Amino acid sequence: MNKPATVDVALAREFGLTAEEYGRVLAIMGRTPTLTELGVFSVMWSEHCSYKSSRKWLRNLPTTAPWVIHGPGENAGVVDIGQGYAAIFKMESHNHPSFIEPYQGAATGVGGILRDVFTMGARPVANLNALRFGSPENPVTRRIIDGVVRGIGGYGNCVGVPTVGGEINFHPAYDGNPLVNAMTVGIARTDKIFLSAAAGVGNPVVYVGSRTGRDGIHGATMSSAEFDEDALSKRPTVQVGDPFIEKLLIEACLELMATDAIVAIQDMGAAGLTSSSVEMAGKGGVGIDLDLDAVPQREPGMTAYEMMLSESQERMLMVLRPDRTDVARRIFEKWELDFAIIGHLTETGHIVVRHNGQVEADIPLAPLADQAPIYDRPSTPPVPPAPLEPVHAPLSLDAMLIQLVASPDLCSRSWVWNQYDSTVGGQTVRRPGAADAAIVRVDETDIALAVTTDCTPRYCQADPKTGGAQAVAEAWRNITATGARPLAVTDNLNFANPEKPEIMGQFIAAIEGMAEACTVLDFPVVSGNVSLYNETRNPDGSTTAILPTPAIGGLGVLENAAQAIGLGMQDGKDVVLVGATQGALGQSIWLREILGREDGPPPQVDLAAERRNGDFVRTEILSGAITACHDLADGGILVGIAEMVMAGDVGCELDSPDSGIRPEAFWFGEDQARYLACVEDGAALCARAAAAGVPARIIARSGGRDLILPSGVTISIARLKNAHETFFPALMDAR
Amino acid sequence: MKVRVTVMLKDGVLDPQGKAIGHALHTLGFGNARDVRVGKVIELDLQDCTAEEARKTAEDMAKNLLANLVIEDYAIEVPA
Amino acid sequence: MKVRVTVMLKDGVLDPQGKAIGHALHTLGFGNARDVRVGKVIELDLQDCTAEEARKTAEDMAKNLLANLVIEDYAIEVPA
Amino acid sequence: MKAAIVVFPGTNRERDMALALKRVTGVAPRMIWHHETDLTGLDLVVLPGGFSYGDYLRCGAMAAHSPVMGAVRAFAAKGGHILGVCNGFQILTESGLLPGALLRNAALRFLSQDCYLRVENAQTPFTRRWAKGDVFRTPLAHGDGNYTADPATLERLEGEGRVAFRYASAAGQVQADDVDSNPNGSLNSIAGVLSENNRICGMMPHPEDLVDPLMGGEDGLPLFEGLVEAVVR
Ligand SMILES: Nc1ncnc2c1ncn2[C@@H]1O[C@H](COP(=O)(O)OP(=O)(O)O)[C@@H](O)[C@H]1O
Ligand SMILES: [Mg+2]
Repeated sequence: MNKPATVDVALAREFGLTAEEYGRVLAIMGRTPTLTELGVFSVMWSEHCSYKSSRKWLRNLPTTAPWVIHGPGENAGVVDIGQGYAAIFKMESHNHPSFIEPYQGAATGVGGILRDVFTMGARPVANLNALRFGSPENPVTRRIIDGVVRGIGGYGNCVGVPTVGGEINFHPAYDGNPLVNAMTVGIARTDKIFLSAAAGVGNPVVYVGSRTGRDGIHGATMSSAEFDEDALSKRPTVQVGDPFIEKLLIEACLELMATDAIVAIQDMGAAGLTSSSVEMAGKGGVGIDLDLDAVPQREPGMTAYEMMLSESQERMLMVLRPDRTDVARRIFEKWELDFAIIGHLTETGHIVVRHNGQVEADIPLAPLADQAPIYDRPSTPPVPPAPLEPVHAPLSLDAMLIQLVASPDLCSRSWVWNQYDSTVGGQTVRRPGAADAAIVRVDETDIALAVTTDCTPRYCQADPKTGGAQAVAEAWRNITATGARPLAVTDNLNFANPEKPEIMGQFIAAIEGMAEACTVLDFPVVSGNVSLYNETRNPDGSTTAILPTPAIGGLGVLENAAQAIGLGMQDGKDVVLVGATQGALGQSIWLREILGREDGPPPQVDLAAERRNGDFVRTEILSGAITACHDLADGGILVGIAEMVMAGDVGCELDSPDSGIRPEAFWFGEDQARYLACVEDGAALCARAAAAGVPARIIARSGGRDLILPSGVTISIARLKNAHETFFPALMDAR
Repeated sequence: MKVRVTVMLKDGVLDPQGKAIGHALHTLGFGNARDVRVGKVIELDLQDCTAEEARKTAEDMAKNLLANLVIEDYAIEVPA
Repeated sequence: MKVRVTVMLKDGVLDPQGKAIGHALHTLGFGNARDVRVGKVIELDLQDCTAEEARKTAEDMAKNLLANLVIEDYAIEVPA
Repeated sequence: MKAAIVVFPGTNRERDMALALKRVTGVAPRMIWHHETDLTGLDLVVLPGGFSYGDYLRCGAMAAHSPVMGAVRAFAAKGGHILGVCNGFQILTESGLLPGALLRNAALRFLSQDCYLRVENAQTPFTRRWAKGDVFRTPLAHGDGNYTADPATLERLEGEGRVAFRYASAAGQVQADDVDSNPNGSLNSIAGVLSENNRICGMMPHPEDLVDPLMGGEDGLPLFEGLVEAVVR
């Protein structure tokens, strides 16, 4: 690579450091840093690694509960799921790489999040994702979807971790900046969890996995910068994933973890060797000496700078007990993976990097961490949306329903999930589309996990605080609707440029809403990721920001997997609507798809009602009264009913609402805290609901092969499905 | 006019396939194989055009569709 | 000694990938593309051998591993 | 029944297969690392699904040269029972133990969905629990399951009753050019084939993933129950 020889403030700026930040570097070092040192500072102090714009606000999220074993701060969050097992999970973004090279960007996103989870000792058992694409009319969108879906499948299918759920939205705000958020859930014994804090002066530092090449140098700083036309010329930073090696790495690491050889372990993610070595030593309060000559290299002639910043995939760094290095070496040789002792822990408190007999970097670790910049960036509070003027339905109920179930945000995702292996592992109790959350049994137990990803960006755009709370509430509801008890969340906060006060205002408000919801619902945040600067610079100099998108990954547990229920309509049941209906049409899908408008306030989130209604529904599921359940979200009651009908292949006849609400508002309003439930005896359920202070009413009777509207108009299941299934194949496989 | 477009990963870009094949060749006793790289080859027939036009068209095809220039290079052959 | 092994589906074996690319080329305006076929190319370096030995070794590699003769043909090039 | 599952680097459905085998035998099957070559005392060897060697080059091509495959060949020559599922089927064709080959799915995409199989020959250790013409549901998950063989081979397979399973509609209709019932485009809708002695069976779908009501059904169970009966001594 072609790099200028002199390290100065100009070069620092090119590396993403401000003049003020470079001043701090000089003060810490007491001299001009070497190129490698500057590289280390620039990646460690990048937004991606240091969370400098977000850290102050992330502290407002609740992170504890009696079942939380490790909250944020470790590679992934850890919660106790009973019988001596823990679930370990996290979500992470690969937005910028997925725009530049959709296949590899998405694939390496999956690879990266898997490593965060198995590095803690967990066998990965489920992958999910949260995807946002630009307008379907934009020709680029199709290419990006194709690559992202192939990439997620290509990696997840090969490593043999089932992809069991996710979500997809379309909006022109993502035209130049799609979002690819990947989540992994793993299982470990609670007494076999591995952490990253290094310990034991003299202990060997061991590198395992793939060799280091010149991949993705400065990926971490790139993901902290806005996009412009130059982004495409940054292409050589694209990393190629090797899921085959990842699979071997998972097996080798788990085999080694069954011994007592490991003192500390961390994957090499963004900023590769730099962040892993700095963080491990920093957390352990020790120093670390690295000898780069020992690093397995894929290409000749790599410099220290390149090796320290390389983001080559499928690599891990470990500190081992010295008397166990041979055991470890044998395991990695069996799996035909590189294994190299590349350094040792010291008592200096410095990271010292040697290459070709020369000291290329010598940085005190404490100030590198402690003096990392934290910003309290200026913010302006979001403007509350104006109330929605009265609106009227231009079409008949059945025509609107058909249009909605066929729309990009509500249509079937089967074209997508049919490319993901959702059954490998033999533990998938509910596959995508079968329940509001996917259900995966824990091997050798009756326990099952319920997992989901959720966010409604258009609500967040209109009112970030309500949107933040809604995302958490929806994840909680999705888990509840299967019968599982929600335990904790991971999040992926995708926002635009935090240096703009209105974006910072969105960020702060969304966190406030999330924090309230997590608190009331006992649903703490145990891990997460922040992705900022998600905006595109247009040729005319203006910028397009993404919608604020705080994606939530939720996890819940069922003591007995057999108690999990799905959302498919069952024959001969009463269908009960649980929760109050006001007919909130602001920011609804109906408003957007039928009237072409995106305005008004999002539906209110009443957290006390969420809790009350959800706890009631869960109790009734576990008692066996409710036998199928679907939470209400996008599209409201009628879309929810249609989804149950299609999933169960059983029709139903709807009652007249006689609610005093206009029909379109009743049927398509998106009021929160609501569920549809199939029960044998609807009246009895409603009576129990009344006693619990939960609004409930019978809304339909199931049976037959049609959805029959109160007007008597009949819609066949075949017609619904035909509308529902068309969008993706028509967009993607157009010949 | 027959045209052949060969698409290979750029130098420096990890080639997981090539690596795995190299490894397999070694175990099969081909110990002297080095630097195994795998690519795609697309052969086609271009109607009604000269060799020069064919080369030019193939170039356009490679840039537009056949190669992913983010990670791949291409080469064009028009057999005489 | 550089060697290049090209592996193509046999004539008569349906090549959906070639068909799909042919179709995409037509949509992109390359209406004169015909008979698109897609194959693999494996490039490698054979140490310490003559061109003739290299060809012979590559032949062995192709038969043993690189091509599946049930569905594929191979061709070997040893650039001078 | 003493069963073993071969594990290659990149194999990933060995756990699923172990669950299914344990379900019918009551004991966990032996796991065999691809370097091992001792198969003595075994009644059944299973090559499970996955991405051996990343499915690089061609699915199953590199695994077919693993040391264990020499032993598997000898086991076959002695009349041993072998089941290859998905990647295992691909390995069996690559190593010449079963005829034909698996091409990319016709739609050029990985497919993960349920399919229906029609039993074409019920006189085998793998199919004896069914009757000819029975239809059962099973998941499939593969990118290269499009079965092909040259005309002579095909004629022999069909003539000798060596097509074990065909993709079909839920009602048992077989129609090779219908993507709904024959999703990967296989020749003659072939989903599974047999060796001459009917002791080796290769199939693309995953009956081992449907042996438990909790996971959605037990439609795949008869295959494993039949094997236990057939090889019990
Ligand atoms: N990208 C994806 N990958 C896998 N499954 C997906 C994806 N997007 C959506 N799904 C699945 O499709 C179903 C419907 O998703 P969604 O409409 O977001 O449900 P809900 O609104 O009930 O949360 C769920 O089972 C979900 O897991
Ligand atoms: Mg959801």
